[in-house]
Amino acid sequence: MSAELALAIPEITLLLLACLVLIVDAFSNDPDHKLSYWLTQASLLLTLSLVLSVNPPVTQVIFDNSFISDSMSTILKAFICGITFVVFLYSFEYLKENKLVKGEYFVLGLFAVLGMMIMASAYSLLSVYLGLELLSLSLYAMVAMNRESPAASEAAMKYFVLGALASGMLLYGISMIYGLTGTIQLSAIADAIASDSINKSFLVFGMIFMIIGIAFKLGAAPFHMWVPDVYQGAPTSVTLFISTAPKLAAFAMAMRILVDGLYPLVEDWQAILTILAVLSMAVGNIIAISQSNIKRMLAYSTIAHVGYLFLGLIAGTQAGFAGAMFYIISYAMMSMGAFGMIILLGRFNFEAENLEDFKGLSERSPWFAFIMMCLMFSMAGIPPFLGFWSKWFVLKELVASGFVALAAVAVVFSIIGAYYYLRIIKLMYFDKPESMTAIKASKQMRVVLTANGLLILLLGLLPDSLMQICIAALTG
Amino acid sequence: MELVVFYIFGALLLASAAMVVIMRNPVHAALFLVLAFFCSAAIWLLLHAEFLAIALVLVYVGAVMVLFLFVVMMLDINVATIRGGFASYLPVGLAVAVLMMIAMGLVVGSDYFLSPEFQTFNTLGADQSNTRELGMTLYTQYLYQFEIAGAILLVAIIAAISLSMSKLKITKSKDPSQQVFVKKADRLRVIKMEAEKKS
Amino acid sequence: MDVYMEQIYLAIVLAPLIGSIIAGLFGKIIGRSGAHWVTIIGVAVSSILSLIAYKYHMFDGGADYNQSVYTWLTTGGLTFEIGFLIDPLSVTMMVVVTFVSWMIHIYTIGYMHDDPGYQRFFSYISLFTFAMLMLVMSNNFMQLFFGWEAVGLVSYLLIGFWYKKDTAIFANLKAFLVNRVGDFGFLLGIAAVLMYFNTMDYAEVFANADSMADTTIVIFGQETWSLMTVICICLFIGAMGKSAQVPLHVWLPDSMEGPTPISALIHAATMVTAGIFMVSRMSPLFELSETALSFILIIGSITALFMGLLGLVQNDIKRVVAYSTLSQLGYMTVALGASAYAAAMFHLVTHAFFKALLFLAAGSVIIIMHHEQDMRKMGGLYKKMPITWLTCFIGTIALIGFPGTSGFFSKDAIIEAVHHSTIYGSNFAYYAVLSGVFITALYSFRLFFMTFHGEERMDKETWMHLHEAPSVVTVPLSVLAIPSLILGAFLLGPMLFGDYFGSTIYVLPEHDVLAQLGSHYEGVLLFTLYAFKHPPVYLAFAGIFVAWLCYIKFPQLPEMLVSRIRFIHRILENKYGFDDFNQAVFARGTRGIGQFLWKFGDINIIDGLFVNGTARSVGIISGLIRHIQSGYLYHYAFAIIMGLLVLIAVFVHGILN
Amino acid sequence: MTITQLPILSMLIWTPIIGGIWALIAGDRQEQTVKYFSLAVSVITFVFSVMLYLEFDTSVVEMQFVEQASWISAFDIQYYLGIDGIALPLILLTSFTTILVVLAAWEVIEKHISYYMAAFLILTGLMNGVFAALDAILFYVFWEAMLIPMFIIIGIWGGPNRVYATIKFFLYTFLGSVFMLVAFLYLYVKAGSFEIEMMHSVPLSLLAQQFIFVAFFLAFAVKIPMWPVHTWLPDAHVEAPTGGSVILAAIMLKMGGYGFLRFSLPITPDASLYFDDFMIVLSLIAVVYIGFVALVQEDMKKLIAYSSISHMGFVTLGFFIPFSIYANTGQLSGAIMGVEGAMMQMISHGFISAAMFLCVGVMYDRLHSRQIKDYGGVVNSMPYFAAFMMLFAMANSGLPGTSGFVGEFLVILASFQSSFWIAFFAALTLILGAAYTLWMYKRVVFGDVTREEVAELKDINGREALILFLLAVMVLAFGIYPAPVFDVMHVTVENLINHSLQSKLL
Amino acid sequence: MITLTNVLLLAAMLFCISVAGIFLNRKNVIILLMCIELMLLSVNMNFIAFSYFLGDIHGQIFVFFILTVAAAEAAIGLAILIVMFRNTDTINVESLDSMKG
Repeated sequence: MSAELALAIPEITLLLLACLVLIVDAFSNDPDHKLSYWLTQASLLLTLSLVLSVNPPVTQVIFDNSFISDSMSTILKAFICGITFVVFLYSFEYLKENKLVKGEYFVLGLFAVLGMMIMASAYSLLSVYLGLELLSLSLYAMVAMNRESPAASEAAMKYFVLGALASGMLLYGISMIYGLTGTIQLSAIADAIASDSINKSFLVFGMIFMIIGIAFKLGAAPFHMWVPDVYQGAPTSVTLFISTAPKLAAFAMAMRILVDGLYPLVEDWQAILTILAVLSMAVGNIIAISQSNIKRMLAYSTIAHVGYLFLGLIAGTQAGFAGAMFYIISYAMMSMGAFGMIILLGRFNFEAENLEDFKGLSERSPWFAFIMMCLMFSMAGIPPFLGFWSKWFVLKELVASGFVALAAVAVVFSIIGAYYYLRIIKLMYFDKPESMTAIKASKQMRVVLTANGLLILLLGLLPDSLMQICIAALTG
Repeated sequence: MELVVFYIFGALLLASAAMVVIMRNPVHAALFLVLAFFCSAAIWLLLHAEFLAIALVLVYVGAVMVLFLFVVMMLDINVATIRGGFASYLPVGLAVAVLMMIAMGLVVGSDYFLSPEFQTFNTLGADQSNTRELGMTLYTQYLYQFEIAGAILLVAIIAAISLSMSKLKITKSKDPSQQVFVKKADRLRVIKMEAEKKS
Repeated sequence: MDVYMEQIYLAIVLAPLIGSIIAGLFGKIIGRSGAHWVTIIGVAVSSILSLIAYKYHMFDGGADYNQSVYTWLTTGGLTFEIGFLIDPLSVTMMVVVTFVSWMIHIYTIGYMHDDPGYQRFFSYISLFTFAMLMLVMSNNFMQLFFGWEAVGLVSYLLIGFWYKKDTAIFANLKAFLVNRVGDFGFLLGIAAVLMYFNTMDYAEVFANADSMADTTIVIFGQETWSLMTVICICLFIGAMGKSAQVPLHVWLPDSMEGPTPISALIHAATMVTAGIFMVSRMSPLFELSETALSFILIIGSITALFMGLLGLVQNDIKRVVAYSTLSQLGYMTVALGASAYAAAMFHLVTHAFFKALLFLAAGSVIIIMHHEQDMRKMGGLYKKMPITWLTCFIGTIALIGFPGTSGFFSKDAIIEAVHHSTIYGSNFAYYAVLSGVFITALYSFRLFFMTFHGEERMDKETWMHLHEAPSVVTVPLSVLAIPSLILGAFLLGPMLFGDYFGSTIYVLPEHDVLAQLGSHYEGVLLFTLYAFKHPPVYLAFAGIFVAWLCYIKFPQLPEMLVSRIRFIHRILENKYGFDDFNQAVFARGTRGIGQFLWKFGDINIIDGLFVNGTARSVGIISGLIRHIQSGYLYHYAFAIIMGLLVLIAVFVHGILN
Repeated sequence: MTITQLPILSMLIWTPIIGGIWALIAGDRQEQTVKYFSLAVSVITFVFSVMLYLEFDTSVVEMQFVEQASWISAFDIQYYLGIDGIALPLILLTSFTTILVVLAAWEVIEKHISYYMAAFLILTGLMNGVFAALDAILFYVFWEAMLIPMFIIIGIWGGPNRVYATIKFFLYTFLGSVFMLVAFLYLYVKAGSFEIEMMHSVPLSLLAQQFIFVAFFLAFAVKIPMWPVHTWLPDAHVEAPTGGSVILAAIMLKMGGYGFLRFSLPITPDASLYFDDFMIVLSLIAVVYIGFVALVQEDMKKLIAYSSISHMGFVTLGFFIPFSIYANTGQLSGAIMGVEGAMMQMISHGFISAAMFLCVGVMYDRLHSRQIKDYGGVVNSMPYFAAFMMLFAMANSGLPGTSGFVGEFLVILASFQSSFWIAFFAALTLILGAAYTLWMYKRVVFGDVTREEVAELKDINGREALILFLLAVMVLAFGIYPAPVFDVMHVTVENLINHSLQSKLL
Repeated sequence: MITLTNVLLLAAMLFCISVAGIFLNRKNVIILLMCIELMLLSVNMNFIAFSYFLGDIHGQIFVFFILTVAAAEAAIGLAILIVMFRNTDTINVESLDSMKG
């Protein structure tokens, strides 16, 4: 038992630390909650280090086959912690600026991370579901965190209702699969299906419900409707959070369910995902063009990116999944930077969320204009930035598995997509600024954001390491 | 015999569920929901899920629905604004619902589910109880998930409080440091005035 | 001696080039006199050296020289070289070119005396000399084309020398483009040569010409053409451009917008004869295609006759000469068509001198008249400027072919040659050139009388200030007058009937009209007398007489005639409407097409419909489908349900069994 | 330690890029230093490329100066550089042009000149990379990355309608190249490697070849550009600053041609044969149609842009004529002549179009108008300028003795061996080219001064004179003695044609 | 004798009713929350049916957890509802449209 527990140490620690933060914060009356902030960051780093130290040489399954610890889970957890760390760093700036700092924010954030980690290493449908709920419930609350903002509460309500609907669907699917295979444990499900004593179309029926749950979480069309509203309505710091780490968790969920659990049905879910992917790329890229609110625009771009992420899954090979993982990780980094930039430009009760707010940024702050340019080109998938390699990777695997036509469709949409990213660069560089108000942000914010941007460039020049990691995660 | 009971409660369940949807007045809706829970609890009993049946009644009827009613009361929404029947979108909505029902019905209603592998009951003996069974599994195999459930509930509490707690400041604690570091200038202002007008 | 020849040839070519470069780039530094000195020395050098070369080849029996100077480039196993082929043909041309050019350099000192672009002008004409030499000395098609275009360039520059004059810059653009039309054909011809002979070198091409005699190629649909015909006609189109044959003649009259010296040098003596030279050079090819020869013959005769007619109605002194040039070029072309290449070359040489002379004379009149070119404002000038009068007279009689003058021999030879020729179209050509003689005489003496005789039609004080031109003008006139008068007599025998050109010019026996003439040729004197048994001489006299009647005896006669034949007169005044036609069809037409392709093709269809159209439609679609995102929770839920339904409908099957 | 042991190609790529980054960092604070620094960097780069030329062995088929290092070991994508006879001249051209561009910007660019310089230096490095890359993905990275600085250059320093132009430019070219990427990925699946040479040797079914060819076609035809995907060019040229137009015309267009030679012909020979007529027809349309269009332009830059398209028509014609020549005459000489002529056309067009754009730039800097009608009689106030421009105009209309003649001449000669009519239409450029170029020259330079602004124009200063002089030297040198260029590429081109003429069907 | 199909159909109907409720109801957010509860109920019904007919306890375990989560969900949902009501003082679903497009 203890040996088993050892593998779950990071989760356990995180849980305890979250509770600790909760208690500490309850007794602090510092308006900025600095202490809880630093504790949170510390606990994230600690968890990160634990995750890395635990990293088992071989895949191990514990807690009666409901918890798996393999290299994919390790790497995803590591990135989840790392990304959340940066996210909180940005968030803290935002919250301080907008007088929204609350202990609960960090506590919920930590619980959300816990949920993600559970999803990352869930090996039974039940733990998938519970992890998902832990994550979602925290996010619902965080979205509504700014209690003065009607938009935020509206967003929260939409997110909540639709989220509940989606998880209802997921559950229904789970129940069908459970009923048909008689188990909720993923590997057992895989075996049961592989033995094909079960009528496949019933399984597909159940699977469709589950895929809807996954697609909703990732925000793939036509289950994307919540994304723009929530991204726009939620406080930017929360949007930042939602758009980064949870995507990794959702990816993990997809991998666990579709690959670990339902791999025998691969042809079917390939077909289903193809539809969703094309829809997402179309809807995301096309609607994004006519957005004037950058948060909303990035929301649509997320939808489009999810479409590309699916391409990797559709490839249906280890390499393809690696590509998808690479994609989602690099996407998280980029979107982190992009929202960080929005936070950077924002001031007290002024959100730099309209595209016009980026006008002439190159005059106001050449450096951050440059960083933003890197991010935008990267999102558009132009070399030598990270975003190019993520697209390249999934497309390559897609072509390798013979889906050349789909790849062609994907690149066409990427051209449409390039337009609205270029538009931001155009605003920053080719237009005159409306106000020359200098950008006020703390040193650490500037440093980290710079690092974030340069990382995108650096990984664009030398993507090998990250690729190796992702490949190792799927094969090792 | 069982089947008759099942049908009765099933019909009642669907009816009350429908009423929940149709009802304009949330209070009525809530009450119909309670009814729905009762019916399903009954059906669960038929399916030998005694503990869950009771839990459903206790937890839901006892706690969740009360919470609902509480909120409804608290928000004292005047029903008039909520009034207003289903508009033109009703037929479309129903059509879709029916379509969906057909789609799902075709699947779940097929004979496949009558096949022998869905007939393997292990009916518990008199000495065993469903509750016990449940407990045994829950606290051994599902320890991990149980913990997570705990975390979820904790999150729920935190979220509920931090969202719905009214903003008035509870702690009356003062900051001594501010009192110590007070300066003269903060309290006393010396102003200069001309003694008399120069002419 | 001959060991130095190579250097000499190089020097001949490079001397003018160097002069031109110095005068062009360092004109400011070396000043006006410096400019004309350096260029004149340059041309003088090459002129004298050409004479040496001439002597070497014609008298010392020096062997033909055919060497390449350097390899321009090699590709696909083919080598393109720059090299010289010096043989009687080219060496003759060299002498003519350099000598005339030399004279004109000197003359220019006087003519351009107070022109701001003095240095530039000298640089240009020296450059022209260089280009022309490259053309005539070339030993391969590539270099020929180079020279061909280079002289075109210089002529373009010189016509537009007075770039402030709109007429001038219109004329030079026109000249260049019309020449380009010729070059277009010329280039195709070269391409054909290269394709079938796999070389650019004259010698090799001519050597293998016979083997290609009955090769055929397909151009339109299925009917096959003789390769040689295609090649020759293509090449001749080039000649038509340069040598201003109908219908590509339109640029030459306008080119008179340039300064007179270059009208003399380029548009009378040398460049325009490049076409004639080229055809003679290619005689081994042209001989193989009767079709091409007839084509040449007809084109030539048309030019000879109808362009001459235009000379009758012109009042601008230079334009009259220009039209006479056209008609004389027609004569040469006719000779070519009749395979009398030698005669063509002969006429080319003599014409170079007397036409240059005429132009310079006209020029000297023009400068004295303060750039007045209208003959109706002249008259009686012989009193004031005797030398000009005299030299102009010599030029004129040479032009009309007054027995004994050089023009007489060359022209008469052509007429006789055509008379003897048997190929298709020779009869027409014969009568054309015959009547041409009368017309030539008529307009030439019209010019002569109107300018130098009759009553003075200019206002008084102009008359007062009239005087003989300076020596820099008169000297070249005199120098040119001599060959115009006597050169023919010397060249007639050897050039036409002797072995002057040796193997350079190749004529099929059955075409060899000159041989037939030669069969009963007993010396210059008899040839002259013999001529009196033939119409041309009398026609010439008739022409002079009519001119005397119209412009000396009864000056009012012309008006009467004109009023009689108003219609024809108008046709002539409109130059048969070539210019109007070109303007309307080509100039405006191309611009119309351009506008259409641009505005409609590019802007509307490609950009408007496809490029921006796509972008716009994407934008519109985006604007539309964004409304799916209605903001209503139940719509979102509805979307999810629909998604679910569709997926189930599509992917769940095989249940109902 | 001879030059061949130096990683000279890397130096060619990274020297300017690093220099550019430095200039970026230095920023506006120290403009003067940055200017001289950039000049120095560009000169050094040029020196490197000259060393390359001196060390180049014209007798070997294999790639030279090869550098090979693992870049992305996960998919054996390599940092694999090397050049042959068709890449070398283009690299020389690139590094030469950069010097001119730097000089041209000297006093003209007021706004953020150091960023301007930086953009151009980085661009140079990337363009060298495109010509030197032997790994498809490396090539693609350079190829795409190149868009970024150009996008910025047009967008920031461009004319009034620059935003439309630059976004059009970006998306247009992006559209082309993404399909090329898919083709690469497919080829990787087939060839098992991203090395271009491996791709050359992999056998493919005709259908596959056709798809790949179309993908490549989209990429390269847009770049070069061919009718009907040319419409981005006039806009981009008109709006771009002088330097931008120069680089666009002189180098970027050549990448399309280079791509055809490096990828389309060797990788999909059978498809190239299949699409042969199609390509020839498009090329002829480019020559004639665009010639007519150029004739009626009112804006000098637009006119030159269109003339560039028309000249590029010769390049594509030369590249795709070999098949029919071979079918027609059964010998390679014509085919080689066509391809080499086309190559020469690219090189010389690099000089001429650069020169023409610089000439327009010179006038624009003085009068701030590109409209032909705003000029007239420029020669009166700027005689020296007029002389230079005359030379370049003549070169542009393909006068013998200038480099502009060589390429057209050879391509026309070659195309005649394919068909009389192809040569016929191609040769129309003799007339059209002269017409639009000289007509513009007439309206702009000749004539009497009509507007007093023109009368007050200052003649070119030393810097401009130097730039134009350098170009004039090149134009004349390669017109009078083009052999060096050809000697460099003989072996490569022959090898290429032999390769492309034999089927590689499965 | 109850068959699995009976229960599954019942659950399916319940599911459809609740889903229909979610997109038919345009006035009252609270009803939405109730519909969600109904949906979970139907899922539970499924689980219990299967666990009964498969003779497998894990289904019931799952139901147990679903009940827990559902309660938590309800709590948070209501909390959000309250916040929303404080901000917009309405719980009308149709008024939740400030963000669209």
